[in-house]
Amino acid sequence: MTDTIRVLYFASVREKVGCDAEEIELPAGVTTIAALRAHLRARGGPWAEALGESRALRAAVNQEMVPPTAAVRPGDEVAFFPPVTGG
Amino acid sequence: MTDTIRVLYFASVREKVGCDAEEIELPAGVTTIAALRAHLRARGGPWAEALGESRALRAAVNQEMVPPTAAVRPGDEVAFFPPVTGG
Amino acid sequence: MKIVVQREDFDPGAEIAALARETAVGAVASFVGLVRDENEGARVGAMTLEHYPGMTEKAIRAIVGEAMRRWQVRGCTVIHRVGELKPGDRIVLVAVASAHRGDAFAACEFIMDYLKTRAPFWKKEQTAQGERWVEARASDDAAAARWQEPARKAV
Amino acid sequence: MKIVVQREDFDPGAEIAALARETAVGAVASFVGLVRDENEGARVGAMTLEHYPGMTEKAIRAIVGEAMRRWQVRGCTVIHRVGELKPGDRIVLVAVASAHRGDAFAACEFIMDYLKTRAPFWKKEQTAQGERWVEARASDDAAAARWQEPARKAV
Repeated sequence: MTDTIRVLYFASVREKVGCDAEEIELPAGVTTIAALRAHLRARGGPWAEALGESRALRAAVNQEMVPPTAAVRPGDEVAFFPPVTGG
Repeated sequence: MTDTIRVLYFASVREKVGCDAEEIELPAGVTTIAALRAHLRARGGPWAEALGESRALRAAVNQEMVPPTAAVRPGDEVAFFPPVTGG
Repeated sequence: MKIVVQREDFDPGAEIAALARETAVGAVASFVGLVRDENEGARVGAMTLEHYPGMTEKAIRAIVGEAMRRWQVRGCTVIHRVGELKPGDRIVLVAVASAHRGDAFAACEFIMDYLKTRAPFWKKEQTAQGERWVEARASDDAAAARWQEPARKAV
Repeated sequence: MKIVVQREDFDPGAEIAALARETAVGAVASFVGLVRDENEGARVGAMTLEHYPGMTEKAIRAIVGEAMRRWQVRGCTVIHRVGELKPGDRIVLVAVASAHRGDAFAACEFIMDYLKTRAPFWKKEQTAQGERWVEARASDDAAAARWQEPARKAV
């Protein structure tokens, strides 16, 4: 069993962080979307900006849209993106 | 100026009276759709049946759907028909 | 505004594409009505559509005009067939183009609901039990009544 | 149920005809979304649609499944394009077949409203002032919220 998660970024978030996907170790204590977002934001620079608290972002776990309180577990695919604008 | 009106019948009304259009003299005192319908009904036989009071019929004057109280004047085109079922 | 009553079939894709030609159009909502092979519990083998020539076009024009008064409509096509039709045949097309989808959907459904209760068409079905005139449905009156605007107070 | 995300254009007429093939279908409601040449006061020269492969299809399947739970639906096609698009290009098709028109209209509009707020697509516009990501609209959230069923009381 792996302790890593896959994190994906889309649209303006992807452009700001300059990365569309990465594998990261899930740090101890990071068990929710909100905590993961804060953890990534703490990298500073573009991360602090792209995932800034004032930004209305959406998240998905294993390709299902979820609220910030949703659980994140090792092996999950997590995505951060702005509100959708298709159709 | 003419004292006649043109009367059209459609769908089940047309079939029952066996006629799709006729010119008739507008009798004195017949000034509304309701009065015209009663006048035609008084012919008896298929007319009494097709235009029977219990039937939910619709009428048009000069190709506009109107209520039974609508006026009928010499020269008008009047139509009687069942509720519409297109679309 | 294109309003046609005809015996011939029509091409929904071509009509939608024609409405979409203007680049300010962001939305085309459309509806195609078809002859079903079953109605009120009986198998329908064929159907004849009668109409009131002259009044039909006028009535549809009035309905579309009312839709254009209520919603932002950039184009509208209504085609209704008459004559002999078989199960699976197209009967009617209503297509509405607008800048935004809310207007397109509302105007399209409004036109269909009003057409069902105000345009002079009558259907006669051929079934195994013989011919019969289709009866108007209370549900169609209810659908049209949804769009009624609140009456203005008398002064 | 046919759900496709593709770069290529599609043929609304062919998709509507395919849904109408079953003779129990009396109604096909459909919607075509197009790239407009103007948005929020700026001329749009082109647009790029990004999506989240895998999740997109899943999200649309869930939306269509919810529509089929709520209304009588006999067939449904959703096609959404991604990649580079120009003004006038088709973006999305939603087509719903049903026995009756009320179900077809409601399911079609529901799917569009939910797709607008729940399917992971993002639009970037090329305008004379440069590139910009299209911002989500409050009106789209409001449109989707109309369909929310009353919450069940906790026991």
